[in-house]
Amino acid sequence: MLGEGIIKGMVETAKNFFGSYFSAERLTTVEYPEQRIAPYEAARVFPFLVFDSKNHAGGTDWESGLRCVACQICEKECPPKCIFIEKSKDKKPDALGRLQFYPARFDIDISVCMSCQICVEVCPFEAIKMDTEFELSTEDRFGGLLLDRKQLAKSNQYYHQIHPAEATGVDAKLAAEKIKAHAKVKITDEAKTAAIAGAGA
Amino acid sequence: MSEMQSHSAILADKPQGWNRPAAIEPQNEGELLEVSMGPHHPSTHGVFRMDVALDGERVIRLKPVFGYLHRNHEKLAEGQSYLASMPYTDRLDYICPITNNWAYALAVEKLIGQEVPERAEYLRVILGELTRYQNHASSIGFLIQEMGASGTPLMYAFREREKILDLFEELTGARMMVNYMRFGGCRVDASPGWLDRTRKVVAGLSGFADEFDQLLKSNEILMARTQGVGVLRPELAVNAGVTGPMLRASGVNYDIRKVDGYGIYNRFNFRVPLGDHGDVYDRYMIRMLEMRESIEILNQALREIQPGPVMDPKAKIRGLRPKPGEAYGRIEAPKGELGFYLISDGGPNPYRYRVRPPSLINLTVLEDMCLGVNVADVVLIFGSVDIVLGEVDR
Amino acid sequence: MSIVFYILAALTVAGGLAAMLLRNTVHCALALTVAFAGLALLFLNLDAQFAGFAQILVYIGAVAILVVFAILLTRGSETPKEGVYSRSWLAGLAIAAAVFAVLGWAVLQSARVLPHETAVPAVTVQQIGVALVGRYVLPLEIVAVLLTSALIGAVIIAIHEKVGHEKEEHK
Amino acid sequence: MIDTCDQIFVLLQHWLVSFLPAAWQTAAGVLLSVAAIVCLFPALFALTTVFERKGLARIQNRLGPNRVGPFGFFQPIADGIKSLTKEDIVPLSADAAVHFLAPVLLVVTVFMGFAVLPMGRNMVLVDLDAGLLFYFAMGASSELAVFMAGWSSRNKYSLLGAMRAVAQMISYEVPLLLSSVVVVMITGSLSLTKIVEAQNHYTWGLPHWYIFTPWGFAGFLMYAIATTAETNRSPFDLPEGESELVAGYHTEYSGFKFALFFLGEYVAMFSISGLGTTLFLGGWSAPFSFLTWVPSWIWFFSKLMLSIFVFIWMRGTLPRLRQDQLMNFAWKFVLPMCLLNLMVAGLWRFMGDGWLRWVVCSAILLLAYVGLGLGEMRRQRLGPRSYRYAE
Repeated sequence: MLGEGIIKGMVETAKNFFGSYFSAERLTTVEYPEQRIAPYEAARVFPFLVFDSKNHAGGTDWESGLRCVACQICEKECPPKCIFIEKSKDKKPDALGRLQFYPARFDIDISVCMSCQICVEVCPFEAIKMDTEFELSTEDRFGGLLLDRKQLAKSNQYYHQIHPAEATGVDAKLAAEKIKAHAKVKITDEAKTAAIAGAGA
Repeated sequence: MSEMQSHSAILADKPQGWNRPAAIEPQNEGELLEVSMGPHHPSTHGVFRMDVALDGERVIRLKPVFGYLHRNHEKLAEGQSYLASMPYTDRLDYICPITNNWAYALAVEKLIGQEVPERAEYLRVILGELTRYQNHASSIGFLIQEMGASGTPLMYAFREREKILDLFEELTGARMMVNYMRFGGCRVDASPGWLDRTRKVVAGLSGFADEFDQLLKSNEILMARTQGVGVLRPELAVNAGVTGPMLRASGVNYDIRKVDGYGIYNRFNFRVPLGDHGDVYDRYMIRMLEMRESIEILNQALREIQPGPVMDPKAKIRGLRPKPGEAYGRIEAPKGELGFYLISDGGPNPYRYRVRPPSLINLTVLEDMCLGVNVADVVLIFGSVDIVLGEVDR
Repeated sequence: MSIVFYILAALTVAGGLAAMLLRNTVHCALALTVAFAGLALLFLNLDAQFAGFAQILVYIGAVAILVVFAILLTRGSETPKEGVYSRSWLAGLAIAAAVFAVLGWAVLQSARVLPHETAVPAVTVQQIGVALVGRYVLPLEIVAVLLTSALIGAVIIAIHEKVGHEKEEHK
Repeated sequence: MIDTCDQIFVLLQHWLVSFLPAAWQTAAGVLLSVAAIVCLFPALFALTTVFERKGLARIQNRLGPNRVGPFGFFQPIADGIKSLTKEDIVPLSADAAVHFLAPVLLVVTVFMGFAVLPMGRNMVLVDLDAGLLFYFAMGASSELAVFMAGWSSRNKYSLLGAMRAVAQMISYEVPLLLSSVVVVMITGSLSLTKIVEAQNHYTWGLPHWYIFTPWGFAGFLMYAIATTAETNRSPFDLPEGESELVAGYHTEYSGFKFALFFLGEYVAMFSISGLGTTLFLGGWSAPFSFLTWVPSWIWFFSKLMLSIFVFIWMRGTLPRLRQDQLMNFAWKFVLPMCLLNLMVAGLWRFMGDGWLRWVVCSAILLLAYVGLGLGEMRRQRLGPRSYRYAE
C-alpha cells in the first residue's frame, strides 16, 4: 500500500529495461528481413505437388513425374474448397507402373487455402505436401494467387530439403509399396501362367 | 431516439426473476450522451460495438451489438464432413485453438464411440494447459492494456506466449491454427526433444507469473481501478450460464475438469481457486492463480507421460458416417465451458452442429455489470470478461 | 497614452462587444476571454505585473473555463432558435448604466484625491503581500470569509439537489 | 575558461548583437533568445519522442524504432515530414476558426512559459519579479486551448476528452500552485532566478536544494504528482485515454495541427519539468560543490532530461486512474498534504536551525502521509486479498 506497489512495479520495469540489453531470454525479437530463423520441420504454409525427377516414365520433367493420379479426394475433403482438379482423358503409368489418370488441371487458390494440411493427410499417394515458403506476395490479387500445377510442382529433392525426416519416411514407404506391388505382379503373373498351364493340362 | 425507446421497450419485456439491477432512470432523456463504442473503437477486441448512453460519464444503458465477425461457422460445418470442420474450430477462439480442437474431437469421439490412446490424452492435457496459461497471460495483458498501461504487461505476456507458440509450431506446424487433434488421438507424435523443450519452458513459466505479480499484484492504481468494479453476483452468474474463471471469481465452484474429469484430468492434483467478490480484481487474480495451477498440472503430466501410440490405429480419419444420434462434448476451455453439440442422421455430414461458446454467454451479463459505472470502467469490465470475437460471432 | 494602449483598449472593447453580440454562446465566452486578456495586457502595460498575471491566472485560467464549463453542462452551446437577446433588455440596460455610474463616480473621486504622479511607482510583489496582510488585512479576511461561505452554500445546495434526486430514484 | 564555457551562450548573444546599432540591441537580443528557445525545444521534442519510443520498447522487451537512420534516430524527421505533408482534415461540422486557433494557442502559451525559466547562470529571457506567477498564468491559459480543441471538433469523444482534460487541469492547478508556494514562502521571492540563487549554496560539498528538506521533499512529491496530471501523462493520461476515448480532445486533428498538439504536450512537459528543477532541484546548480566547474546549463538540461526519463518510466509501468479517482486523489490526498506542507514550511522557518526541526517536520509529514493514505485505502476498501481453493 501507500505507493510501494507502484515502486515494486517500477523496479520490475527497470529490471526489464536493462535486462533487454543483456538477456536474449527477454529480447525475443527477430529483425525479420535481415535475420531469419529456420522454419521448423513441421512448419506448413501452402500445399505443393511432389514429382519424382528420376521417375518411372523415364522423363526428368515435372509433368511426367507428378505423383498425383487425380483421384480428387483432396478436392472433396478440402474444407474451404480451394482445390480444383480436372481429370485427364488418357492414362499414364504411375510410380508403381500401373496405368493411372493424371491431373490435366490442378489449381490451388492460395488466397482461399487455410493451410490446414487435410489434403496432405487424406492423400493416399503421397502426392501433395506442405511447403514452407511464405514470401508469396504478388501484385496480382486474383491471378497471382491462383497457382496452377506447374507452379505447384516441386521436386522430391525439394521435399527432402524442407521436411527431411518426413520425406525419408515417405520414400521408404513408397519403396516398400513398390516392392509389394512388383511381388504382387509377379505372383499374379505366376498364377496366370500356372492357370494357363493348368488349363492346358 | 427511436432506437433508445425501442431498447427500453425491450428492457421492460425482460422476464421476471432475471434479477436485473434496477434500470437506472436518467434524470432527463434529452441530456443523455449516446456514444457508439465500436466496431472500430480501440478497446473492443476487434469488431464489437456497444451502444452506450451516458449521463455525464455514468453508463445509463448499454446495448452490446455483435455479429460483425459472423462467418457462418455452424452452418458451414453442417455442409461438410466431420474432419473438415476441425480446422475451422481453430478459428473460433483463435487465442486458444487447441482447446477448441479438443472439445470438438471429444464431441465426435462420443458420437462414434471412439477411444483415445493414453499418450494422446497426455499430449492433449499438456497442450491444453499450455493454452490455458498463454490465454490467461494475454487476457490479463489486454486487461491492463485497457487500463492504460501502455502495453507493458501485454508485451511480457506475449513474450511468454511466444515461447509456447514456438512449441506449438514445432509440434503441429502452425502457431495458432494448429489443427492438431483427430477423432481418436492426435495428428502427430511429440518427439522426446519436444518434450524436453516443453519441460524447459514450463520450468520458466512460474518465474514469469512471479514477474507479473511483482509488476501488478500490489499496484495501488490497479487495486483502485479493479476492486469493487463490475461486480457479478453468483446468482446472476449461475442464472446467466456464465462459466470459467468469471464464474469462479464470483465464488461458484464449477470447473469441468473436476466435474466431468474428461480425458485424464482426474489423475492430476490441482486446486480450483475461488474469488469472494466477483469483481474485476477477482477475475484478474483467479486467472493468475489458475496459471499457477496449470503449471502444476503441466509438471505432473510431463513427468508421467509414457511412450505409445498417439492415434488409435483402428480410427478412421475421413469418411465418418456415425450412427444416427446426438452427442455433447464439453471441456473447461480457458474462457469457460466450451461445448460442441452434434446430431448425426447417419450421413457424412453432421445434421446439426452447434457450438456453446463461453465468450458469447459470458458476454451476456455485460450490461448488468456495467450499469451505473463510469464509462472508463466499461472497457475494463469488458476486458475482464475475456472474449474473442471469433468465438462470439462465429 | 501610447499607441499600445489604444490597440489594447480596442482589443478589450472589441472582445466585450463580441461577447454580447455573437450568437453562439461558446463563441461569446471565448470573446469574453479575449476581453479579459486585453485587460490583463493593459495592466501589464501599466507595469502592474502582479495584477496583470493574476488577471490571466484567475480570469482566463479559471473564470473563463468555468463559464464554458457551465455553458456545456447546461447544454447551452446550441444557438437558441428564437434569438439570443433577452426580452428584459431594458432592465439590463438600466442596471448596467447604474453600475457604470457608480464606477465612474468612484474613479472620478479617487482621481481627485490622488496626487498626479508622473513617475510610475515600482510596486514589488512583496510590497503587495505586506500591504494585503498588513494594512488591508481586514478587508482581505472579510472577502475570504464571504467567499468561503459562498462556497459552502453552493456545496450545500448541490448536496440537497443530489439527495433529492436519489430519493426520487429510489421511489 | 570555465566561466567562458558557462556563459558561452550569453557571450555568443552579446557578440552577435554587438554588430547592430545600439538602439536595436535590446530588441535583437530578445529576438535571438526567443529564436534559440523556439528552435531548441522542438529539437529536444524530436529527440525525446525517439528516446521515449525506444525506452518504452526496452521496458517492454522490444527493440523500438530501428529502421530510419542509425538505430532509428532519424525517425522523428520521417514523422515530421509525414505530418507536414498529410492532408489537414477539418470535420465538416467543426467550428473552423476555433478548430484552427486551438493548437496555435496551445503552442504559444506553452512556449511562453520558457520566458522566465533560468536555464543556466544569467540565462533567462526575462527576469520577472513575478516570474512564478507569470509561469502559472501561462499554464492556466493552455487549458482554454484544450477546451477549444475539444469543443470545436464536434465529436463526442473529443468533447468528453476536453471536459476531462479541463476538469483535471483545473483540479491539479491548485496543488501545483500550493506545492510551489512553499518554495516562495521560504525564499521570499516569486522570481525564479532568486529561487535558484537561494539553493546554490553548499555545506560539506552537498547542495542546499529544497528537495533535501522535509517540506521540500513532500512539496516535490506533490509537485511531481500535479505536473504529471497537468501534462496529461500516465498514470493521469485520461484525457487521451485511447482505450476509452480514442485520442481525447485531439481525435479530430490530423496532419500538422495534430503535430502541434503533440509538440505542445511535450514542450509543456519540458517546461514544467524545468520549473520543477528550478523550484526543488536547484535549477542550474551543480549537485556537488566540486562539480561547479561544469557549465550550469549542462546541469539544468541533465536534470530536465532525468525528469523526462522518469515520466517515460512511469508511463511504461503504471495503469491509468479513473476520472473520479483522479479527482478524489487531488482533493482528498494531494490538496490536504499541500496545505499541511504549507504549515510545515512555516514551522521550519520559525523553528530556527538545529536537528529538532528536521525531526518534527519529517514526523508530521510522514504521519500525515501514512494516515491519509491508509485512511483513504481503508475507506474505499482497497487492499490485497487472499483466495480460497476448492479441493
